[in-house]
Amino acid sequence: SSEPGQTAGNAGGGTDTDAIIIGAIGPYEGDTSVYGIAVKNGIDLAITEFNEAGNSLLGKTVKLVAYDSKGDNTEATNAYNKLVDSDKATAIVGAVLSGESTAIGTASQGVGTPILSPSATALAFTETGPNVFRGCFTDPYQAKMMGEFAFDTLGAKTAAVIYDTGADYSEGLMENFKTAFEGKGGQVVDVEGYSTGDTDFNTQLTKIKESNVDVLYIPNYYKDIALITKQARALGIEAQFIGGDGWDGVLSVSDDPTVLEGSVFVNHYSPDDPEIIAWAEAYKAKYGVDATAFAYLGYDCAKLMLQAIEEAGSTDPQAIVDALNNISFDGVLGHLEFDDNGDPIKDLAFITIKDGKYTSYQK
Amino acid sequence: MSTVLEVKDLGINFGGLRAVDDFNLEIEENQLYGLIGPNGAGKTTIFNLLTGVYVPTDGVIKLNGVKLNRKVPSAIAKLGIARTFQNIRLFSDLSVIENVKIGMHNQVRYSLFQGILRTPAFHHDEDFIEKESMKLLEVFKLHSYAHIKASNLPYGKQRELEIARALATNPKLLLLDEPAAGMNPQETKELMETIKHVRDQFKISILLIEHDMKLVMGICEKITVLNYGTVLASGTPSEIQNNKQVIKAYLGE
Amino acid sequence: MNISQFFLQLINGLNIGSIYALVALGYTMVYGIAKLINFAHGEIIMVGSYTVFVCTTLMGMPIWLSIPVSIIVCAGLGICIEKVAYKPLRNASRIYLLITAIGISFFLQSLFQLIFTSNPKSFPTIIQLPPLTLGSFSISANYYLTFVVSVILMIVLDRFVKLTKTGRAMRAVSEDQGAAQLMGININKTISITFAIGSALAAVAGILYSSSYPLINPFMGSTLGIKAFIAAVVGGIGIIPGAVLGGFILGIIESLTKAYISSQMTDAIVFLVLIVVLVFKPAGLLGKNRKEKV
Amino acid sequence: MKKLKENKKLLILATLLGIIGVFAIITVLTQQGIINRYYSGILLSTCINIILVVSLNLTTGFLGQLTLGHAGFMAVGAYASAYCTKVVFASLPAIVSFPLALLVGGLLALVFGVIIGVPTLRLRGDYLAIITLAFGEVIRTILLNLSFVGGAKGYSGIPRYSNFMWAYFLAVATVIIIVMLIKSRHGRAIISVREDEIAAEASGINTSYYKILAFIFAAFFAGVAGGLYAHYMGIIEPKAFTFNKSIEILVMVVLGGMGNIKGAIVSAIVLTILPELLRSVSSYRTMIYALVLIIMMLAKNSPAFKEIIRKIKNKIIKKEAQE
Amino acid sequence: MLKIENLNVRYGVIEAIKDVSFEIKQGEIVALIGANGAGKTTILHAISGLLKPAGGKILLEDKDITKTGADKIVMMGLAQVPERRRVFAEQTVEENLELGAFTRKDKEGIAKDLEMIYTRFPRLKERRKQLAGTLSGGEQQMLAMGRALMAKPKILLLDEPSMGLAPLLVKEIFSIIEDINNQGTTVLLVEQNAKMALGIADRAYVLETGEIVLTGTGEELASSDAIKKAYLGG
Ligand SMILES: Nc1ncnc2c1ncn2[C@@H]1O[C@H](COP(=O)(O)OP(=O)(O)OP(=O)(O)O)[C@@H](O)[C@H]1O
Ligand SMILES: Nc1ncnc2c1ncn2[C@@H]1O[C@H](COP(=O)(O)OP(=O)(O)OP(=O)(O)O)[C@@H](O)[C@H]1O
Ligand SMILES: [Mg+2]
Ligand SMILES: [Mg+2]
Repeated sequence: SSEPGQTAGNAGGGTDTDAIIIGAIGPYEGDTSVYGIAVKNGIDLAITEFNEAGNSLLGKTVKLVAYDSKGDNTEATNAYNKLVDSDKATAIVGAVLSGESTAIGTASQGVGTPILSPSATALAFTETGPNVFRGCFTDPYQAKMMGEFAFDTLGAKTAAVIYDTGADYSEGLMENFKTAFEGKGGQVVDVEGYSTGDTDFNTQLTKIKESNVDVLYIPNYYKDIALITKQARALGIEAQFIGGDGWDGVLSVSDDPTVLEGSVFVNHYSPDDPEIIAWAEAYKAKYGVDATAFAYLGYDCAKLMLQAIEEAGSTDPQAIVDALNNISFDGVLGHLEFDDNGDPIKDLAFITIKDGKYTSYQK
Repeated sequence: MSTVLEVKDLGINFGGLRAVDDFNLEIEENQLYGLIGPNGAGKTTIFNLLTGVYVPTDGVIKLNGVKLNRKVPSAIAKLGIARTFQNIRLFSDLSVIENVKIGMHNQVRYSLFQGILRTPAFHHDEDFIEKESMKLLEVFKLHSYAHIKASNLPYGKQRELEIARALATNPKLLLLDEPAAGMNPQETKELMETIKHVRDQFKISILLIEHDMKLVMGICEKITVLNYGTVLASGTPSEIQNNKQVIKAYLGE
Repeated sequence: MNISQFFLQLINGLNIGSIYALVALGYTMVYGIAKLINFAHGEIIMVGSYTVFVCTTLMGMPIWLSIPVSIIVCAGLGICIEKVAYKPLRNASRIYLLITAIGISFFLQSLFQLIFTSNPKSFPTIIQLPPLTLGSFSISANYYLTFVVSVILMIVLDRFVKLTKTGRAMRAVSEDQGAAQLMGININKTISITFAIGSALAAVAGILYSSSYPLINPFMGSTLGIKAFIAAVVGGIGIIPGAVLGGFILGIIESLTKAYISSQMTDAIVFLVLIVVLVFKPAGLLGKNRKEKV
Repeated sequence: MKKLKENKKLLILATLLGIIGVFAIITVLTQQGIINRYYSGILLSTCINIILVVSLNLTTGFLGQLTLGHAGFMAVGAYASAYCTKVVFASLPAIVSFPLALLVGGLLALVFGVIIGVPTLRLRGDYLAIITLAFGEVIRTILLNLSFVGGAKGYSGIPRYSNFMWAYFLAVATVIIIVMLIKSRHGRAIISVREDEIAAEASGINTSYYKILAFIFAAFFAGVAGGLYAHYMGIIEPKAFTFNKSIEILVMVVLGGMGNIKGAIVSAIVLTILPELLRSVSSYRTMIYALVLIIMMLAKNSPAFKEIIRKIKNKIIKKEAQE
Repeated sequence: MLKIENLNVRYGVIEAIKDVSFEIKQGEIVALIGANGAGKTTILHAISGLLKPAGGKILLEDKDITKTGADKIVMMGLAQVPERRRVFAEQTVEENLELGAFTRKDKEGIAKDLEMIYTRFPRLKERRKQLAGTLSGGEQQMLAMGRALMAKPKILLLDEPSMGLAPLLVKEIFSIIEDINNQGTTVLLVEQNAKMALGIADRAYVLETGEIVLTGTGEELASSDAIKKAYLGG
């Protein structure tokens, strides 16, 4: 079961000379805990598999120590300090949200701990230091890809955006989509905001309906998307819905998947891939919940970090950072290398919802 | 002797109710003045008008020639009118002496920064406050209660503490609203002495509301009787006691 | 300005305003009597919604049955919370109660997160009435039902508190518990009834809210609770019609701000409007700013 | 009398020595590595929280006005001071620019204190609480929309000037200033507003002035705390200053006892450390925190519990008497 | 009717009432006098259940009510005019009076008593719709008295019912007390106006710092020198 917090040998937290400690930080409590727990499960799965396969890393087993941040930057910083100073973690796979990740990146200045966040998308994160990497694509990258795709492939000429003004992710995607779409020659007719936690979007959607756009870009996580899309269709908005990787999982919470038909979003993997399907089944069997992008990313980043440590041949932070810079990794989500900023160079998939299922987009 | 308080044609409405109407009053220096009248006649309301709690609908109030209309209560208190309340209002969670010290707020002048930096001015002024407060408590034989929470004092003592706090503001005119309520005749007798003593020691004028005729007739030099918001009669205690209208409306046979 | 669009936005405002009104009713009810800002109210709404979810989706109970079950569960929960966490503090300063209420609110959130995870659950469709069509507008059943229910409950509650014996006991208890006892009023019972009613209202609000926005999660109550609390204060906290008025006004201001000023700055503008309202009407729209008689 | 004064002087001396002593010990332990980055980070957060709690105690504990927007002032201070060190004073050395930035942060928060203080003079109790709550949210929403400080993405790359020394001495200064204020005629005036506004007015106290005074002091220190926080984290986001943060500070105030500075300090320390102690029970942390809150409130106010405390006290006194 | 045995009441560490015993028989008027802070109010609160005694027993019509809730005691026929009036400030005069009759069910009787109170206190009738909080002190005192009478109690506890009343009304209050007593209500009267109280009381107790120091009939005490000196200002 997915008992949060109780992970592979999390209990003691003390130093264990026989094991290499991988630290994880993320929100395991509070309203963002869905993401944090998914990431942690992914990491946990990777490390459990590694140990169960009888592998050893520099002659030692690997142990995960995961600390809750509640999504709060101070908590994340405390967790980081504890991992590094008290638990002697070799590397950190985290944090989960952009803000907390940037905070621990900042805290690592002068320490140099290798940090790899599976899910921090804000640009500022990898700017905090040369030891800081991410496994997901940045906000600008995926939004740019979607902006161009919408114009080129979907043939949209006009677009509207509805985004969460309180969420860095949502705001980042909105800005970059707008730039990309307009750069191509499209027109973003209407940009509407709402507050975190809102559930009623009728007012904004009423305005958007007036603007009669080709596509409606909804850059947020699936909780909001399920409500926005439903309300939009109820108001008679006919625009095609498009979005970012936060869409992954939307089918699991939607009470009316028909409203999602034909929507297109960016993701890290293609759902038709047999390897992905097999992985998702294993994951579900172990944790009892559907795998989302967060879980895949957590899994891949953990494996990537283990590979980097192996290649570094030591637990020296600089050696690991060097290894990360030169890595060539193949995971469930495909091939990944890092650019000079510590951002990933990897493929991105366009997914559409067809007959109530995720499928790779084909023209 | 000069006039301390001068009230001309004072009036106030509460919705449709004319609670005080055409009220006139003059109090002289060092005078002990009584204000009496049936329940709901408007006596407390007059206190509230004098102290700025209510803004009069019409009329003029002057303290030593300074017009008080539209001044806020704290400003009026600074100008020299202090009062007690019919329903006692102490700083009930604070000690007895703290209550008096708050009354002395405007008696010293050290500034915020002098206070924070603990300059000599601060120490000098605080010593003064401490001493003066204790002296005031002694007047009311409250000094042994100095560090007790005010709300734990018995009712009668609370009334006296309220008077002490009012005196702490160094007033020219002291307004007492039913100071003897809740006291037995013996205590009332002692209170009469205290009030006279306070008047003499602090050289102030006192205007008091009271339903205890022994007290009013015993110490007041002049009395005004209020009925339905207007003055029914004014005069010396003996004049008032023999006034037919007052007997009918208020005193009874 | 496009007139039909304007009306549409007005209706949008009333929709969400009705929800606020309904939640604010519960707030005001408890506040009016117990003088407690019941920060756990939003969480009781959440519990009400989850109860329906568990009854129908997990246990397969018919919907018509799950509604009274949810109301009873919430009323019972309200009474329990009062007995365990509020009653021992009856003579303490109100701020301690406020903190306990916050504690309860955190507790319920975290309990439900442990049980159901923070992953949202989709709420079953309960209301299957046709939408209301007014000329070119069509209003979904969830919305007009919420509106009607909030208005009816307002009237019923107002009458109840003003006219019934229990209601009168409630008002007496709210002013002076000691004196109320001297009238022969059982304050424990009275306060329990208050909490039961307040929490039952929360259940109703939760069900209608979740029908309109059919995703529930353990934290759904907190934003809603704060908004509704503000609505109650704007209307004049403790005043039953004030809660509903405050709810409608909050909803409409929100909607019009989003529509005609800025959907990004809505919260700032709405809150500024509220500040201005309270500066001019310090006791809320329907509250009388009575000076204490001294 | 004289003896009393001498005692007082001794007490002041002892306090000063204590303050410096604690700092010296912590510094030495840090250099020895006994206090690692983790512990010193917690110590720093504790100091920031002490400033927040003691300053909120001024309005909520002493002035008696429930404020639910303290995080708003903190946000103003955090953003203003971060903007100063990053942009305005960027060319100055840290030793100059940092204190200057903290001062600017505090002062700007103070200005907001006046802005919120003046219109709320007429309001009482829960209405005031709502206004301050709304005010906090207004600040947060505005920050979300200010792109030059990063909007929702947060303002990052703030120099990390905060360290334990700064936080410690600022916390000490805050506590001393507020204690001195409270134990002066001005402090008594503030308290009198809490006790009975009408009686305070009648005693010649300009209650409006003292309400605003308390507000701006509280706001100033919250602003300074915000500045420390910003320069500790290196990134600030509007979502760090929500209503929940205000509540968190309020909880510390109430737990320490309204109008009780010592209690406030203790509760700031306890409630900052508690969540760290609970790390091993990660998913139950909030629940335990909530239970602790409820139990503490019940214990503090239930007569039965107080009786037990009194008995223990009596026993100790008796023992001392015997010795 | 009412019997108090070895009553002890404390406020935290303060022992406010020490081993007080006394008794009131059916139909009597008993006065309780004593200086400020003697503990009179404390005793009344203990009887009516607002305070829980630390020791001793209180019997109402032979039933032990020491641990009974205040509201239950009211149901048993006891009413009180509390110190400081404690009217419901946010409710009108009439609503306050109706609350006084909360335990009663006889609509006609209630209406009749309301009229009776309005005749006794015409000022209250004049101000029926005024909020009690805005009444003058004396008007509130009338209201507190009227409210207690609305309960039609078997036994009535009065805590300084004449406080703040004009001389004419003080007489009225005492005449009311005698009238209801004649109609069968037992009365326990706490008064500072000891002279008048002793004048109508069948018996009286003198309380000093939480202890009963003297007892006798009203007349006996009124003519006692010690009493005259201590309480009558003579
Ligand atoms: N705010 C108010 N609204 C309405 N009526 C009021 C208000 N304040 C006072 N009154 C009325 O005005 C009248 C005068 O009240 P006031 O308190 O001045 O009487 P008083 O002479 O002090 O009587 P008492 O001797 O009983 O204290 C009363 O009838 C009272 O009911
Ligand atoms: N809540 C309280 N806490 C502590 N002590 C109290 C409290 N209430 C009363 N006392 C103390 O108990 C004693 C008895 O008070 P009580 O009010 O019963 O006196 P009383 O005879 O009614 O006096 P009064 O004539 O002033 O009304 C007094 O010494 C008083 O200070
Ligand atoms: Mg009066
Ligand atoms: Mg008494």
